[in-house]
Amino acid sequence: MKDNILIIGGGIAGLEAASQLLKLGYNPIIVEKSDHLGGHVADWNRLFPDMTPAEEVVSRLVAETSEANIFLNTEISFVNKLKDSYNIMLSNGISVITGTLLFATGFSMFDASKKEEYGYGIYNQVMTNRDLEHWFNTGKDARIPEEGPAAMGFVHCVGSRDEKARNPQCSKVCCITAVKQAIEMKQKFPEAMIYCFYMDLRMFGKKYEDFYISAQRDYGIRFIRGRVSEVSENIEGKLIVKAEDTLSGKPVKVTLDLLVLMAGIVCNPDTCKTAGLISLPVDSDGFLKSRDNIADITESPKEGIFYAGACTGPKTVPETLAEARSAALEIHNYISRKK
Amino acid sequence: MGKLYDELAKDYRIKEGLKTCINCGTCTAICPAAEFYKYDPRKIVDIVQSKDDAEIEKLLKSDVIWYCGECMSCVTRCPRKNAPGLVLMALRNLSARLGYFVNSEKGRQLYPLTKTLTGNILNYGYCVYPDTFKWEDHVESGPVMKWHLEHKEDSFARVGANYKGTGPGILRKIPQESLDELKRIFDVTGGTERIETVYRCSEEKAKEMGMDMDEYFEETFTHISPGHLNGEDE
Amino acid sequence: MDFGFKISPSSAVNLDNVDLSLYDRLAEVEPDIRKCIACGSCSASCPANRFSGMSVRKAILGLQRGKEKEVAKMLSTCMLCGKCSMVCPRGINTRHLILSICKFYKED
Amino acid sequence: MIYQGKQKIWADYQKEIPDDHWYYVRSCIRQNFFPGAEKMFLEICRNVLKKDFHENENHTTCGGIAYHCDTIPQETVMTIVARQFALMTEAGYENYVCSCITSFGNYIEILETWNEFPELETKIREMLWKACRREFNKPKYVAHASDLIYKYRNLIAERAKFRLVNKHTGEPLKVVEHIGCHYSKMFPSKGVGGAEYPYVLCGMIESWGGNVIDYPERRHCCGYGFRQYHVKANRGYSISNTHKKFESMEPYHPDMIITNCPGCPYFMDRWQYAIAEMEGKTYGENGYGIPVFTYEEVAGLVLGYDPWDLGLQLHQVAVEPLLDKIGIEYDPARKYEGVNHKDLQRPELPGVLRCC
Repeated sequence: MKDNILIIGGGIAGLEAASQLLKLGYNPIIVEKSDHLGGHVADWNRLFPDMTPAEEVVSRLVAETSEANIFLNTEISFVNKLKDSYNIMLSNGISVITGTLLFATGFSMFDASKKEEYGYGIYNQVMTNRDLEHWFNTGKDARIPEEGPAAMGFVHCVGSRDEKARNPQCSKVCCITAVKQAIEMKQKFPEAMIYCFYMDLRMFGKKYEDFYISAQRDYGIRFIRGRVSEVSENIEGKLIVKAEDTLSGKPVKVTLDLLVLMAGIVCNPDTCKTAGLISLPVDSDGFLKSRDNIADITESPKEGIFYAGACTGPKTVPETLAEARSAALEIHNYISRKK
Repeated sequence: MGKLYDELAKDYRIKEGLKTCINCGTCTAICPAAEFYKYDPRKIVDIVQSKDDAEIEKLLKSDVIWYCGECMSCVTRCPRKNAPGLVLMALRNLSARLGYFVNSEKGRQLYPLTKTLTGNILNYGYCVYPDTFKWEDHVESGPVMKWHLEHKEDSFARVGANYKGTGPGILRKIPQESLDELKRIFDVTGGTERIETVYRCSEEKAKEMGMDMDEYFEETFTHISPGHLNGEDE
Repeated sequence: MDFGFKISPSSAVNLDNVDLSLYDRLAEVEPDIRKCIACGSCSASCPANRFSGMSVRKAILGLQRGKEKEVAKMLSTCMLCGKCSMVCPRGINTRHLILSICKFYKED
Repeated sequence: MIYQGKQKIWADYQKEIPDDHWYYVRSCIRQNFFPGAEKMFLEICRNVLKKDFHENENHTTCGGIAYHCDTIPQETVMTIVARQFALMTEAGYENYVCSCITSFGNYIEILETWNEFPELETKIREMLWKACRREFNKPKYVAHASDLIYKYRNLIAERAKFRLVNKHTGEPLKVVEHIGCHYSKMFPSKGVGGAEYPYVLCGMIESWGGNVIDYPERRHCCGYGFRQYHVKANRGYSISNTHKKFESMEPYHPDMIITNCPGCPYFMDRWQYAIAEMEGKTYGENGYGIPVFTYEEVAGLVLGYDPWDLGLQLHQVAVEPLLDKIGIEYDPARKYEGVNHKDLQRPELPGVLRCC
């Protein structure tokens, strides 16, 4: 009989791991709390740096995992530790006995309304990176007029690198996402004046710097080095954004028609809840704690429990996919060793 | 690392107000002083953070640490939980203690401030008091205020104040034994010593500038050299 | 009435009021001006910097913030030695750029 | 503007304010410039709502202004505050309410600092004992007086004779609220509604029938800046900041301004006069200014107290156009009279700002 492997989370990490585990001859069971597969990536439109449609990535993974057992709209109700395995009760009444669990629970996006001074949910013309992707996908959002905004801005580090927001960590992908979205907006609305308010631009990945150079040179996107301090609304409903232009050491303000907040990546609270069922430790950054943050990122300190993707920290799509493959291999080695 | 930095580090306002600064500028962006003075609180915090004693000494002797209005708007916004306003207060405190304040025009204003405010506290028990609030020094308070001060006994009585009266109430006379307690608090906590330091350094500076103390008061209270505010050449 | 003090103008750079038409025309000829990442290598290596405050980084920023006059004044202290071109990590031909800036902003 | 978004934030910052038995301390600035406000506060709390508010003649300034003008060391202001707490303790109270925002910020900052550095509290206790032979308990609750009027706002509305409504048009008055910086900017959780969208005054305005205006520079400081006003040479800072606020609120044509800070009504009132004299510019209708009130004065007005009993004659900006809008009756002839109709003459009229 094929070994059961319970995968918590049907985002790209869970799907990629399931696809690999199928190929290795196992029986992956995916438990997904929402009604669709693909997680956050399914809500996205295009992916940096090659503008790959997100839908392509998700549909390939879904096709590759058609043989897996997948439960949508399902959560883990409770877990009983048996001698060498776990008996896991799902919210749909099914119980699964497995020696191996893979956390692919991903992340939550920071709730941008918690940065009160930016007025998300209060000022009409403030949106998040996710809202903008939604608009790229559907074309529906009252905040973006047909002729486009005359001037708009992107605020980096919203709920990232922010002790007040209880997330001192860098979310890693927002810098490049802002540059990507700024370019996309400029492509749609070439006349728009587009500003990015940043503290540092962390262009760490493959071709990211090229992307940034292109945003500057080819698209004329204006980068202001200063963290946005305050957003307010004027009588015409336009936004007034205040920051320091730290390169000149002067306060700077600008009136905008649209402001996009680059909401950061925080640990999914449901992850912590599920991790609590089996007493998995949480690291000081709020994400799940690996056995070792360099050599063993995909292994938990508990035997038989593995991680893939953003449940251990902010990751890009290719990093998540690579980690999911790595986790599948770790699981394979673990099960082979036990037999 | 430097002696001045070590002195600053003992101040609870530095312990509270300066963890690590990332130079993001959220403080300067909304700072009322940065908007009108040639002033950038971020840079000041960065200098203190550098622990460079030579630079800190320059700060302590400069006008720039006296521009802050202590509104603390910066505190709300700092993503690293710093309080630039508290850092400025610690710098001013050290500048006053070491007598460095007399080296700058804005620093020298500590003399009229100390004389008026600590005088009001020790003599009357209030920070602001009608008998020492001269309309001529506050012409912008307008003709109604002038009228009010000219008829202050009657005007205060009209709105039910207990001006100079016994017992509780608005502007009551604070009993002498309470004023004596305030004086002893000043003696015990370094308040009196601070007043003496400010007076001594100011008197030396006045002598150097060839003024008596009344002239020095007037000069420091009213004189504005061009160059502090935005849009002015030095 | 003179109260002995006055209402001061704001020091805030108001980006709404910055006219960038000339800058945009300059950028058509010198597209690399937009590539500056404000690293400061140019200012650090500039032999005029310590005497006059000359800085290509600040000049570029100044143009983006509508401070043409200050920039023109600053650039008059440049000796065109070209050291900044050698150190620019973004490969901007700063020497050429300075000449173009002078040409463009002289016309006005 | 999405009102529900603000409501969500307000829900996060509600304080459990004790209902009764308060030890009350006064404000230096308000006693000097808006004495009627404090009188009204005790009148409402004691006589209208029958609450217990104790005042002790021996309390003094908290030293906050001197501290923020950098003229006294931190230990001095802390020990003055410790003495105030000792007076409260001796009087048998645990709830402490102050009239002043600078004081409120001062008390909260000191208590928070002691929490973080208990050795400093010990040192201050020793200093207080040495200087005054007094001991103290820390208050169980520190409130600002506006927190209490906020808490009682609906009780006041039930007894109100007037509402913040234009009687000619039936429209709610457009009200600007201005919160003192030291109310919640340092410790957002200590203020009703937090630091970005404080609700303490909005709640009163809504309860009493007005409409709150949110304008771009709403959160900005009034421009007091302590030493930036107390030294004449620095007043350019002060007036420039106030000027910026008025320029920002001007397009909304506010009918009135309500503040909860001692300095703010002084500056927003007086600087309108100075701006008019310096630049010829006025912000109200027909050459008048926008009247600026303390929250107690407004509470007094809606409860039907005589404007001159409230001390509104001490405002530089004339309040009469607003009283007419609401329909509050007043006797112009009695505006500047003393007790028992004593003739105190009248203030001069300003050159530019229209006054009554």
